[in-house]
Amino acid sequence: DTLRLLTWGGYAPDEVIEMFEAETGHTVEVTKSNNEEMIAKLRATGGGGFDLVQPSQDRVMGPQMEFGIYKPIDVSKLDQSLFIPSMLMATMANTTVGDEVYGVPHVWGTSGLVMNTALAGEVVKDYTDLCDPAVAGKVSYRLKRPTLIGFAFAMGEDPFAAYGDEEKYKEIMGKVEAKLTECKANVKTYWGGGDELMNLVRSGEVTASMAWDTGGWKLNEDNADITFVAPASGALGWIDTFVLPAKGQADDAAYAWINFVMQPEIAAKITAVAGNFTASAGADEFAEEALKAKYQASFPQEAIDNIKWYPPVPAGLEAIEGDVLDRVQAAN
Amino acid sequence: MRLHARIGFILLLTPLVLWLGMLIVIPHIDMLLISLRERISFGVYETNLSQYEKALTEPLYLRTFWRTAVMSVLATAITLLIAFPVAYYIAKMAKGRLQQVLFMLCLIPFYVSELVRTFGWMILLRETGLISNLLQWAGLADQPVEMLYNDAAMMVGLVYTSMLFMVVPLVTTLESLDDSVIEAGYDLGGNGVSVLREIIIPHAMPGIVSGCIVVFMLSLGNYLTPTMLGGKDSLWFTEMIYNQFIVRSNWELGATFGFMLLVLSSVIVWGMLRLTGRTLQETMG
Amino acid sequence: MTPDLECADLVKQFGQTTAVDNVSFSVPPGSFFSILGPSGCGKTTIMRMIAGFLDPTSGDIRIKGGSVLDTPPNKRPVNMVFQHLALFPMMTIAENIGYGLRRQKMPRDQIGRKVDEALDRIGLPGIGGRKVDELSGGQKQRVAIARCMVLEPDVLLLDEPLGALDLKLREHMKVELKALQAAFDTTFVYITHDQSEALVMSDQIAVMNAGRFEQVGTGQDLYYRPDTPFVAGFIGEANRWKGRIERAEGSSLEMRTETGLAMRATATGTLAPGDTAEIFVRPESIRLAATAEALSAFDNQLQGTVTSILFNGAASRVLVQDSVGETLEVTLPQSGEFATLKRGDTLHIGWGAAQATCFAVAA
Amino acid sequence: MTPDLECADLVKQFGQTTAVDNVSFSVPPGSFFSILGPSGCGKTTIMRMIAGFLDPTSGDIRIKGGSVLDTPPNKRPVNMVFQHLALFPMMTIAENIGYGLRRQKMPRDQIGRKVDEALDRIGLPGIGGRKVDELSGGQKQRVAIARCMVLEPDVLLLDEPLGALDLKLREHMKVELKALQAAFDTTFVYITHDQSEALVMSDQIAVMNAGRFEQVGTGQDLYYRPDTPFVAGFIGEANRWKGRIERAEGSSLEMRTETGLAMRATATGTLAPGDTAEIFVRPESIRLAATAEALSAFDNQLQGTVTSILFNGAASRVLVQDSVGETLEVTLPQSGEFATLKRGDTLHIGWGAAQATCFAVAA
Amino acid sequence: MIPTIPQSRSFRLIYGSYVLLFFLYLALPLTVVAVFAFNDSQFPSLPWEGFTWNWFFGDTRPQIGVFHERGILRAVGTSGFVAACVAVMSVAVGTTNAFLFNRYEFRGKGALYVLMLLPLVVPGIVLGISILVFSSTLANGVWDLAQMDIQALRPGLLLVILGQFSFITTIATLVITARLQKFDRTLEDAALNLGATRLTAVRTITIPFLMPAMIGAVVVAFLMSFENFNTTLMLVGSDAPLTIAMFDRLKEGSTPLLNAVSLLLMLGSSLLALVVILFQRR
Ligand SMILES: Nc1ncnc2c1ncn2[C@@H]1O[C@H](COP(=O)(O)OP(=O)(O)OP(=O)(O)O)[C@@H](O)[C@H]1O
Ligand SMILES: Nc1ncnc2c1ncn2[C@@H]1O[C@H](COP(=O)(O)OP(=O)(O)OP(=O)(O)O)[C@@H](O)[C@H]1O
Ligand SMILES: NCCCCNCCCN
Ligand SMILES: [Mg+2]
Ligand SMILES: [Mg+2]
Repeated sequence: DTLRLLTWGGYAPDEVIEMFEAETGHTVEVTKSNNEEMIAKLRATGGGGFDLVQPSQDRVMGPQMEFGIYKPIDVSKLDQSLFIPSMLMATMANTTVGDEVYGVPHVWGTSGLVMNTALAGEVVKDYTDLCDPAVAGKVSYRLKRPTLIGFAFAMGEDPFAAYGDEEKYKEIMGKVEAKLTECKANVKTYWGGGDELMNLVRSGEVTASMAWDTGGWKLNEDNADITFVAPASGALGWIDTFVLPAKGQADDAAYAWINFVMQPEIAAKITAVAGNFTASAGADEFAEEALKAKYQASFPQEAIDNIKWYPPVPAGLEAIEGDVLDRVQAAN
Repeated sequence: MRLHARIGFILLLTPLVLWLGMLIVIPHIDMLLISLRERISFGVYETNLSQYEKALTEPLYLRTFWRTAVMSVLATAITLLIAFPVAYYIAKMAKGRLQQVLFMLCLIPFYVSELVRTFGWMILLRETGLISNLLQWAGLADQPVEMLYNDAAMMVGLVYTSMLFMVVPLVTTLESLDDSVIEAGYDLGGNGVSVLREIIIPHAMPGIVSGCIVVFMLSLGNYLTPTMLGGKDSLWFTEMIYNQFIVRSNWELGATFGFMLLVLSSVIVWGMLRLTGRTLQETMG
Repeated sequence: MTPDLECADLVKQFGQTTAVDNVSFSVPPGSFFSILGPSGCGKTTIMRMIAGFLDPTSGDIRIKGGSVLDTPPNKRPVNMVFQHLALFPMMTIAENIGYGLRRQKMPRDQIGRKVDEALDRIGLPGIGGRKVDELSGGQKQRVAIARCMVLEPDVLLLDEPLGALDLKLREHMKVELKALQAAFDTTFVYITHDQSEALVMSDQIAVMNAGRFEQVGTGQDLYYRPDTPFVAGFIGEANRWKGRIERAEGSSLEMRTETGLAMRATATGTLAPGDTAEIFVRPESIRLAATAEALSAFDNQLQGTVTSILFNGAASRVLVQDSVGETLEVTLPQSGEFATLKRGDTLHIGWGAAQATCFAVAA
Repeated sequence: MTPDLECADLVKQFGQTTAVDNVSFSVPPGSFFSILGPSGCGKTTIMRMIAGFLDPTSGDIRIKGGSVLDTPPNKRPVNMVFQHLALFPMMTIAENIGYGLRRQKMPRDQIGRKVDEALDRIGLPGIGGRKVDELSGGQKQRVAIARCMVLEPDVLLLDEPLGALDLKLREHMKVELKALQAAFDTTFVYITHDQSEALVMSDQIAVMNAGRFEQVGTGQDLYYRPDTPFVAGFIGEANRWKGRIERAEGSSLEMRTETGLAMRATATGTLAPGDTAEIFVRPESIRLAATAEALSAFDNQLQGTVTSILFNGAASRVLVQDSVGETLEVTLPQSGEFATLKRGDTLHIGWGAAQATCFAVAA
Repeated sequence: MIPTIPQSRSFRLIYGSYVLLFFLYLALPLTVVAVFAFNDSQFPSLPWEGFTWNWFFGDTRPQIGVFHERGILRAVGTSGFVAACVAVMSVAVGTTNAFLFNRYEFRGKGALYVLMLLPLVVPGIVLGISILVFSSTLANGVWDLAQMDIQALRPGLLLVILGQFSFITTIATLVITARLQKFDRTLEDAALNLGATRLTAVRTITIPFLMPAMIGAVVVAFLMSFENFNTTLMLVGSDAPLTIAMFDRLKEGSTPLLNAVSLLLMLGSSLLALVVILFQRR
């Protein structure tokens, strides 16, 4: 079979694909994307066109309730022993609609700040510091919901607590909007993909940015000054999952892929390329020491405790966020 | 004989009707219907004008809409100004081989995808790019200069991308202007300015109109150039359509935007045609 | 009286080719001067030099006595009617005619008056508001002339202006053009490759060939007294024989044709026995007769068979094959005397030595 | 002998307009039949009906005696040479000529032989491999004819085939076409609006006007004995006067022109005193003389002033204005007698009643 | 202002330089793209790190060349397939359209002709979304009625092909109609007169006459499809054509790999363009 995989950059390295193809005889076609586009594509196709997708765990429940684009996952077909149990349980709980489970965890990581510590380290300690005049024109972030959430925390709010209260949430977002609008002058450009940001930082065009932890660690290899920093208000924790699209046509291959990549050695390879740790139990052993070291450097214990994990997004919030993002983009 | 003609007619009409009906007319009607819909809750919809209300009251949408229109007009005007002397040179000054070669050179960028052209401008304009380095090397700047991510960069890209569609119709119409008509203009006492104003430009009008229409359409409907070269403020209307469809999954609003864009382009094209008293058929066909 | 236009030793070279080769002529005021020659002989080149669109390689162009070599085309007191007229299609007829006046910054009402006057003059009053393509070919023609004439140029140049018209209209416009020239009383310099246009209209005709003027004279001069074989062959039709001179007494001579016939003719230039030469005889100079006696007065006599009768009303011809197999074209007299002639009939033909012009041929 | 082509009461209407109005004629085998008429008179419409591209509104078309009305165009034993020849530009000359044979599924080698034969026949052997645009106008002409002739049609239709050629070539091809017809020995039906083409080539000419045939006859018939004023005016040139008959004796009559002159002429059809009529006199029928006495033999005599001399070699004319202000065109005799004539000279002119044809005019 | 009208030297000089500058402007971005395809660096920008073929032939990280990049190669294949389908379909329909408009008079012809032109003045993205919207309406309708899922109506290659076809057909129609208008109908009459049936006449005379335009239209359609972005963006499914694949990569940052692909694209299209020119010559 052909497995059409809709995923994030780095989650399906060529090397792993080749090994998988050699072992199972399936072929793999990879399309790289992000949460919004994954959902949009599945919505447009009514859950077709792909056989396995990897949205973040907070983006499974809402779209499924609204558009019905996923199909339940048969956990019994998976080798559950390959997963870190706590992460598997948490993810399954967060992606349950009705009685059915829709997602299992794959890669996890955090969003925080990537910066050139030599150039911006003194100034930028939290998201809101990106608006400091000292780094004007050297700053970047995404115009996406993590930025809104991150800024909200940095401004002392708790957006996750307000998930159930639309009015409250709107109010928080209003404040974030004002901040981001004011901050706009500082921004060089809003980045879209992980590699784009890495290029901007590596070339020195950007010295500080809101970003995924991976990017910072990878850049650190070339330039010791650049690294990932957990912001003072706490990094945002995310888990990207495996989900079956409603009209996927190669479920067997999909299950085979999940079982294959969750093997510790394989998971370690993915970690090496993507830069993030996986939910594979025991992959730690195979992970590079250097990466572990970087992780520890970025996350002292209190930082780990301070990670804010995304709860599932209730339907409707994204519309509020979308309007905010639009207005920020339009503001002058 | 008559029967044959009838059968032939139907055989030839069918593909045309299928094509225009299934891919142009009905989809647009469907899009209009979607835009007239409001989502009440999961799977429940109501027909009303709320999407248009939203599109017309939200300052962001309206502003982007006008901004896109005005910038497209500007891009069209700049393209015309740059292209006209060149087209004139190719059509009337260059002769023989040179003329052919110059004309071919104008076509080359068109044969390469817009993405590549835009990519080229990114390499040139970015802070670590060629021009920035050149300026530093020449001593005109003492630190890297960012030329990407602003309206000017976007304009450069738009103009570049559209250039061919202005040059070709201009060259074609100008070539059809008989040299002897220009000579007659001089022979009867005219000078460069009056010949240009009274003879060359009126003659080139059809080319100017069709060039402007095409360039305007291309600018208005462009997605790549504004997203890649434009800055954080350079939101383009097509981006909003994309966002509504792909990022927000809000097809109703997206369809509304699509329809607004369609109306805008139709109105401006119609206006240009009216202004010059030409039909679409004469201009495009 | 200084001539309106004078060209002196005009030469124009394009790279290696010499398009105009040392041409000199002068055109007296108010006359109709034609340049007649085959396609590519350099006519347009001369005209464009006069108008200022080409710089001569050498030589001078004087208008009313003054050289205009340094005057740009839009300042020269000559105007040109282009081959395809070059009316401005984006303007009305009135705007076309007024164009030159607007360039002179003449007040609008005065322009209006002048344009109306010109339209009257060309017999098209009231068409000022029309578009160019609403006129017929002949009307356009007249508008193109009016457009120049309102500027009252010293010389009007016309480059094959009838070339684009159809046959009937061309016949008509020949007469009309001549009348317009008389009406405007301006010097016309007219280019054509159609001999009948030149013959009918001109006071003086220059016959041009390969960049040079072969002969300048009136139509009669050229037709009856051609200076060169080129002129004799180019203007009117002619039966020709090549051969070698056998006897020569002054201008009267005898030639033996390549086919062996002896012919008497009149020399143009000097010819001596032994020279190679060519004789030209016009179809209408040859007389037909049923018997040889009727032609005894003619210097040249032949017998032949009718191979074809080309009936064409007043311009009917007979093709007669002589004893050595050559075919001669002979005009059929209108007298009706030969109305019963038919293919295969035997016939006598004859012509005088005076009607047979003989030129030396470069061996 | 059954005629090759016969049209009986042919009518063709396009909506309200009747393009062809009850035309009947028959063409004997091997003859050259021309239809001559002004533009738009319906010539092409007749031809397209014969070829099968148009269905007649009524009437019959018979070829070799059999009606072809129900035969589709690709099955009719007639072929057509189109006005612009319609050679296939994407094919070589040989492919063009072989096209019809290929449609008949003739074996390839036989086609090759036939094509070569046809090329020989038109005097262009060995050009089979060339492209159409590598031929001159006259050569194309001949190829177009050969393309039809290899199919050995009963009738060859030619729709103004010389229209696109330039003057000199047209003159030449007139003679050539006639020769080709003789060589192929096929019936030609030839359309033209150029009288000289029709006169020179045809055995029979039908003069057509506004959908009807005015007269059918030989060239001489039409030129010297026109049946209708249209024919008299359309073929050859003529001076015309309108007026009222004053006396009539048999066919000899006297008319008073509108300008008051008395003229003697010969009637065509019956004319009685009081009838309105029109007289036609050809320019070459009028004699010039210095004195009135020299013309005493002529029935009609006038005195006039020369207003213009249109010198044109053998076809020179004088415009003479008579005492009542009308301008007559008179052929200038080639005798040289009037070589010194100039504008303003007074002159006597005269012509016989036999040369003046008179027709009734629908009042 | 034409060569035969005398102009001052300085005017000619300034005009000439302007035209030269213009062509530099045209050439600049493409040249830059081409040159940096050979930069031995992770970035297509200065400094110049030396010459390398790696971005074409390299097979080891991080310099994997075009010819070893599965994703890019697959995208090229997809683009080629889409372009070939679009070219064939649009030229076929363009030809029938040309005959229809050229040969028949019927009520509503003018309106239909204008409608036929319309795709040229509809922004590509709008074409894309309208087709997307309509096809999912259809698919959903079928699902609601028969619980049958027609994947062909969901974003994917078929929709991409139809979307591009919807406006490229207009261009093909215009190109072929222009040529057909120059066709002298008497050539067909002549063929008929020489014994051909109507269909044979069209096959042996008209179609060969149209051939240069049809081939030109195939190439233009192919190129336009190959480089189409706006319409495709809205209709693409899991098989991304090259422009989309490149755009996705460019969003992640530019590497000389993209330059290498671009250079190959330039070479490819120039080659095709050359073919067209040679054909039109004949
Ligand atoms: N711009 C030019 N460059 C090179 N050669 C030229 C140019 N213009 C004319 N010639 C050559 O000069 C010669 C004379 O050309 P010209 O146009 O004067 O001929 P013409 O007598 O007007 O012919 P026609 O009757 O065909 O108009 C021709 O051989 C032509 O090829
Ligand atoms: N298909 C048609 N529909 C309507 N009217 C037509 C059609 N074809 C010809 N006519 C009309 O019939 C008349 C005769 O046309 P036809 O083409 O036979 O003239 P013609 O004698 O060949 O003219 P020409 O010498 O200009 O070719 C004209 O008035 C023309 O307008
Ligand atoms: N390099 C791949 C990073 C993937 C990040 N997924 C983030 C989800 C955040 N909501
Ligand atoms: Mg000329
Ligand atoms: Mg006709």
